[in-house]
Amino acid sequence: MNGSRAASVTVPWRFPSLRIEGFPWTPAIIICVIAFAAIFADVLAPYNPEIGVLGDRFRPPAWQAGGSEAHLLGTDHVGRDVLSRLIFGARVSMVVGFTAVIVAGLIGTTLGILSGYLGGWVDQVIMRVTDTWLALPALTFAIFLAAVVGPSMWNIVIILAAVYWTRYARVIRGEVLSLRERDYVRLAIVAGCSKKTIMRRHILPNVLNSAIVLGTLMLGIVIVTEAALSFLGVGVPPPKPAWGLMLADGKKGLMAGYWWLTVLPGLCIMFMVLSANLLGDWLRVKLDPQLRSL
Amino acid sequence: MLGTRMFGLLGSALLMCAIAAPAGAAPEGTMTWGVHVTLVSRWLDPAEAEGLITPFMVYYAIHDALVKPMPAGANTPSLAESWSASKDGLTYEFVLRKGVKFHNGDPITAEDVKFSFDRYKGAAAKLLKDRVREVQIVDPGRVRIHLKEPWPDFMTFYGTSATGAAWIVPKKYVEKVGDDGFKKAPIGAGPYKVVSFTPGVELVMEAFDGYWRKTPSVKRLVFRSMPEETTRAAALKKGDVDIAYLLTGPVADDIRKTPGFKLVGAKPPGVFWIDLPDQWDPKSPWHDSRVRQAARHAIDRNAINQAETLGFSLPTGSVIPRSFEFALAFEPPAFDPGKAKKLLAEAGYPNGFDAGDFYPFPPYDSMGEALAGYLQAVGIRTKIRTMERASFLTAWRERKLKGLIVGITGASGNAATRLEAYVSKGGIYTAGVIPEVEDLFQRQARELDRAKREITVRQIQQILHDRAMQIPIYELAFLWGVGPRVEEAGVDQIKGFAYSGPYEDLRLKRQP
Amino acid sequence: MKRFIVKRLGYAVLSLLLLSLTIFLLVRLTGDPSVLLVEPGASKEDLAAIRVQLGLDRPIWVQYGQFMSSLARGDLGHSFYYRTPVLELYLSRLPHSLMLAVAAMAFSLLVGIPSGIIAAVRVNRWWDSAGKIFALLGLSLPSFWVGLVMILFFSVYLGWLPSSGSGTALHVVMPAFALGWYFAAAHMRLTRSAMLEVLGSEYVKLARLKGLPEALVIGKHAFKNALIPVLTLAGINLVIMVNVAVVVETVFAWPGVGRLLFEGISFRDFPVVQATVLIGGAMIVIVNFFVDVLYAVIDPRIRYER
Amino acid sequence: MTALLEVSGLSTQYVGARGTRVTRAVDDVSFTLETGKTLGIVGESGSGKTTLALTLMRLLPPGARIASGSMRFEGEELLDKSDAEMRAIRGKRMAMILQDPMASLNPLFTVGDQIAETLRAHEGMPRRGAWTRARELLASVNIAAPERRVSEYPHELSGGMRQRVVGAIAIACGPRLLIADEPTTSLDVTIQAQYLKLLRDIQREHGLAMIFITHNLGIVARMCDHVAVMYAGRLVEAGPVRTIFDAPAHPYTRALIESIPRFGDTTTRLTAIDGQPPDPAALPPGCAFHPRCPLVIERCRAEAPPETRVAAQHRARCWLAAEAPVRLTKR
Repeated sequence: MNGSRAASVTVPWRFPSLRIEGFPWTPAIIICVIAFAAIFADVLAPYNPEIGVLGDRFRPPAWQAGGSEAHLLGTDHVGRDVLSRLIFGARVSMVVGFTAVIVAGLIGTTLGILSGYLGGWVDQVIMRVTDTWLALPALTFAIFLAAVVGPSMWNIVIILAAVYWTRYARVIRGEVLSLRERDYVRLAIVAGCSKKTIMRRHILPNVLNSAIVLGTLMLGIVIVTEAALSFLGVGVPPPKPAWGLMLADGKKGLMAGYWWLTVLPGLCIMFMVLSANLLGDWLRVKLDPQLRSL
Repeated sequence: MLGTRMFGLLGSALLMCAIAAPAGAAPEGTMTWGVHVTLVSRWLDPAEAEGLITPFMVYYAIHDALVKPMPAGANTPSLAESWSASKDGLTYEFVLRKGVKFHNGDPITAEDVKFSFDRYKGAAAKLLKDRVREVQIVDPGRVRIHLKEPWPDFMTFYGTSATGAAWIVPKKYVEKVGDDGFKKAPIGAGPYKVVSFTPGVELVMEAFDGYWRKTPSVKRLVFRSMPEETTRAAALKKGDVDIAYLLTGPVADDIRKTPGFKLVGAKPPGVFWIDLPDQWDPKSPWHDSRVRQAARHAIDRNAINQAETLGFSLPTGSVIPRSFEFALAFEPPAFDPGKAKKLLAEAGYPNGFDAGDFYPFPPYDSMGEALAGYLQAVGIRTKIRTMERASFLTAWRERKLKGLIVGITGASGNAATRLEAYVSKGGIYTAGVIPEVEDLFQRQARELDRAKREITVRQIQQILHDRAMQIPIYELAFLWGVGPRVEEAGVDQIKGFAYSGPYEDLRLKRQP
Repeated sequence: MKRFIVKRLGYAVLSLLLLSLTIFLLVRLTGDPSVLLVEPGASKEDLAAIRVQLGLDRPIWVQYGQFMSSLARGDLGHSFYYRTPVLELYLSRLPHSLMLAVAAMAFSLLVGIPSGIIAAVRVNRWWDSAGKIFALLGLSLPSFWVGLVMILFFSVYLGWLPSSGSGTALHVVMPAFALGWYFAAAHMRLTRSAMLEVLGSEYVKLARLKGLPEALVIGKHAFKNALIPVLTLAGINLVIMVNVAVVVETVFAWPGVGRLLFEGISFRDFPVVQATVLIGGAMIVIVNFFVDVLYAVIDPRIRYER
Repeated sequence: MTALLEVSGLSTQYVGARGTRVTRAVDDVSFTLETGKTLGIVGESGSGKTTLALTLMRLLPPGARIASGSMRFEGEELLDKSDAEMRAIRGKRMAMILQDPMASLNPLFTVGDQIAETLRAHEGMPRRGAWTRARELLASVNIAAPERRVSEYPHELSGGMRQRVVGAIAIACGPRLLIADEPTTSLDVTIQAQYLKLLRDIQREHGLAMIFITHNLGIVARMCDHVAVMYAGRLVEAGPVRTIFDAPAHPYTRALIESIPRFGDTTTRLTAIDGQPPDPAALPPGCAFHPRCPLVIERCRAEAPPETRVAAQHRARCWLAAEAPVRLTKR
């Protein structure tokens, strides 16, 4: 913000001081543990997650009758080690989750800013597309892509991004509409900044907060949707270990009492989603000046 | 007089004594099924029978055929009192049973038979229409079907569940309400008449006390469509349904272990096998029969049978179901990974090879994973590629799939009709043809004499087995759970029929 | 007000047209339905015959023209798989879908809004964190898992509720819970943040300064203002619910539209897919329209400005 | 006769960060207010004016607590009152007007409804009675065509009209004390004058005491009988308006008065107070004003001055004030 240009009227973007007071430690630790497992899966996992011994299937966790030390958390319906699949599953869920959220974020935020700031026919076109998009459920997309291209992990990322960018667009557009009225944006216009600069330097930084916050909240939704897609058979293709898929496969064992096949992946998903949401809530208060005062 | 083979009369004689049995008390009670498929309106009209066994679940209840597979045998006369084939194999005559009526009271006449044949547009309709010269109404109680040329398999198509052409619908009623109207409120000649039908959801039927064979003992039948296996099993245990179709693995195991419940396995004519299209490419390892032999020995069929269908399925060495006419049964290859590795080494692959993609048959992914696991253990490394059902069937048919493909088909017929699709030149799934096999196949197609034909068809199967053209796994058992209220669930009464039947013989336990 | 309605309807028609074109093309990408409608042994000629019968042999834009003209006449065509008119199929399923969506929405609002208010007002520690955890749990547990566990527990083990299917009011309890719980968290969070914002406002401070009882301050002044953003979200979520319900419909064998769409796609039943998605799109427009009208009823400023 | 309101040694503190940070927003404030009289409270923003007002109404935000002192209103000790008793007083016997008229009224309810609900809450008036009373109240705050306005929504009224409605709400139940927290700051000047005149008329007509919180000394001069100057939470000077304006005993008060431009006087240089008001959480030792005080002496830095009596009703909290009040040169 050098002096030669019009006096800087925008709120300079600097990462606000994340004071430790009130920092949600537990969720942050959980997310780090999951990230750690995802990164070092190859080292951590005792077995190859995709190979199983059929004879050794449905073995309960070690602490239960019939469990064995070899498979701490038991084995699944094809005899694969559940612990290894959970560790590798962290990698898949993290990759699918984060990539989808980031891609959706990028598309959604850009379109949100464009439609919110430029208004006029641009706004109408983008809004009409968002409405139409809302009518095409995630599921329809999933099966289309699974049918046309064949199921793969990256399909799921494309699908989740394609469906959830509309949420970003809608939220960001709302924010931009109110930002546009603010004095400092009007001043920037008077100062002769071009539309592009205004959007990049003034609108984007202020909208980034809610994009990040929304991102953390979307992470949960994306993971749970992936599980639903796997349940319907169009999610991440077996034998790749993904939590959602493990949960879907595990449902067969519910009746027969093989509780760990669904409860364990379910817990992982729950911890990840809860942590993402709690971090999101905390971030929202920290980053959003207006709410900070409360 | 045309030489009549006495088969028809013998069959009907047997049935006569069944009728003589004292008519049961008035029908009562309701039997409910948790059905694994979506109940479609198409299955209310036999004219649209697709080439699968599924629609016959409904046809056996609300319709009846001149000749249909029954406990007594594959071509049991029903609406026809008797049938006979001429010596030259060109004419088939059906004598209608006297006094048999549709649900709306209209009598069943030869006109209805001709009308039903002409309006049939389901599976193999073109085949039938090409080969049948004329359906002649001799008199209201007698019909003759004339063929253009001898066709030994005519009764295999007309008189079994391969097609719905022999299932009779009321001509006057159908012409009055039209096809859509008929599907909304069908009238048939079966043991039950339709009370209500919500497409894709529920079909409710009630006993038709005027049914010629006997008055059904259960008053109401309800088919309820339940796509999720665990829900079907839960509904069974809760008592919301009496029979739950298609249970697998742990869910089936749980039902078997629950007191008061039974797990039964119907044997529809379907064999799981691994198709190896690459064997026709000289450069592919599969071209060497020793590699194929190795793969056959690498798989533990009993373990998978136990895991998936609790041992109800029947491990086999042949792609043709044993129950089929002209079938040649082969024992399943022994599970011997050592021998498999030795064979692979002999073929020049001591530490195995990358066999490319492995396509499980949707939705049986877990079985696919197990198979790939066994092959991996002996060194045949594959990459599992699951596909969405519809695109899998399309890609398989258009031969776009390379590597290993798990296949199954439940179409009824006999060994010859089944082989036609896989090994003969025109076959949909044929990826390559052995000249010798093709020659044998053409010869049997024209052979009238059953015994000679059987020898030829068996020769084909022997060649396929010796050269290990496919890797058969097992004849799939179709498991269903049966609740405590059911006394007679009608499992495997009709050979090769996957569902409860015949419906008129089903019985509920007397409420104490 | 009239101009507002005309403008909205114009946009609605536009987006539905866009939707019809998108779905028409997308569904044809999934492959050829005729393969699924003939038995495995069928020959090339059988396939061709089916394609003609279904009218798939004509060029794309002719088919689209035919589709739109019959749509104008209200004829949604015949289902390839069911072989019955699509409209009939859809209408037999719609009431169940709406009943499920409304019940699920009611449940999610009943859980979401009070726990949101209490979280904002912090009446007491225990209830506030319980409500929050309960709602957040709903966000992190896939609905099919919740559904299956509930069936096994409430229906099979306890025997209180029917395990599946539709019919009596009891049938809708578990599916509504499984579907609604997921949305409760979103409603809880939004209510909480909306309430926090409103409670910080001057008019709430003045209401308290006027000596009004706390219940009146929260219940009347704060709540009604916080309701506006929650209403918007509920409107959007209601529509999403109808689409997302397919998982719950599968688990509970609930005869809804979601299942019809899923099977339509799996069987490449073009008319069913097209009709379901289009009517779904129309419903979104209608729901958005009602939400706007409800806006105007609640917030006089909006009524005045339009 | 006893004063309407007697406040002595009142202290209010904000407790932040789990008790580690205590902010003394109001520190040892004492004053009295007679019926019918008007007390002006002056000070820069952040000096604790509003906190004092909210303390009187006992409507402090979460995290604030009244540490010590007493507030006797009409002979009753407010600090001993239960929440329910306090609620019965608020709006009935003590009323308050806020600063921003745009935000003080709930946008979703009619003006009449917001007046009537106060009557119904305190007087138990039936709906119809409250509605007619609301119309009369609107007339009493000279709003034209009250019968139409009563059923209109806040956004349909101008800023000035809305502040009058807030005034009507305040006097609805005939309170004895009206606290106005910078009621005219957001109004433009012409409307401001009208509103102040309205407040005076209401005060005279209902004989109610008024506490007028503002940072505008011009208003204090015109409206108030007594004035209290607050700095960093402490009452640095209090006394009759005339005395304070003529001879301010505390340097801060003197600087405030000298920074007002006088009409027509173009020569005198305006004195500005340099520096920033102190952070209430980290007050400087001794007299909080010493870093900015032109007459600072050693003692000011070391020790906080007590309240010394300069004249009959004139008190100041400054070491120098104890010696001799400095006469302002007459201007």
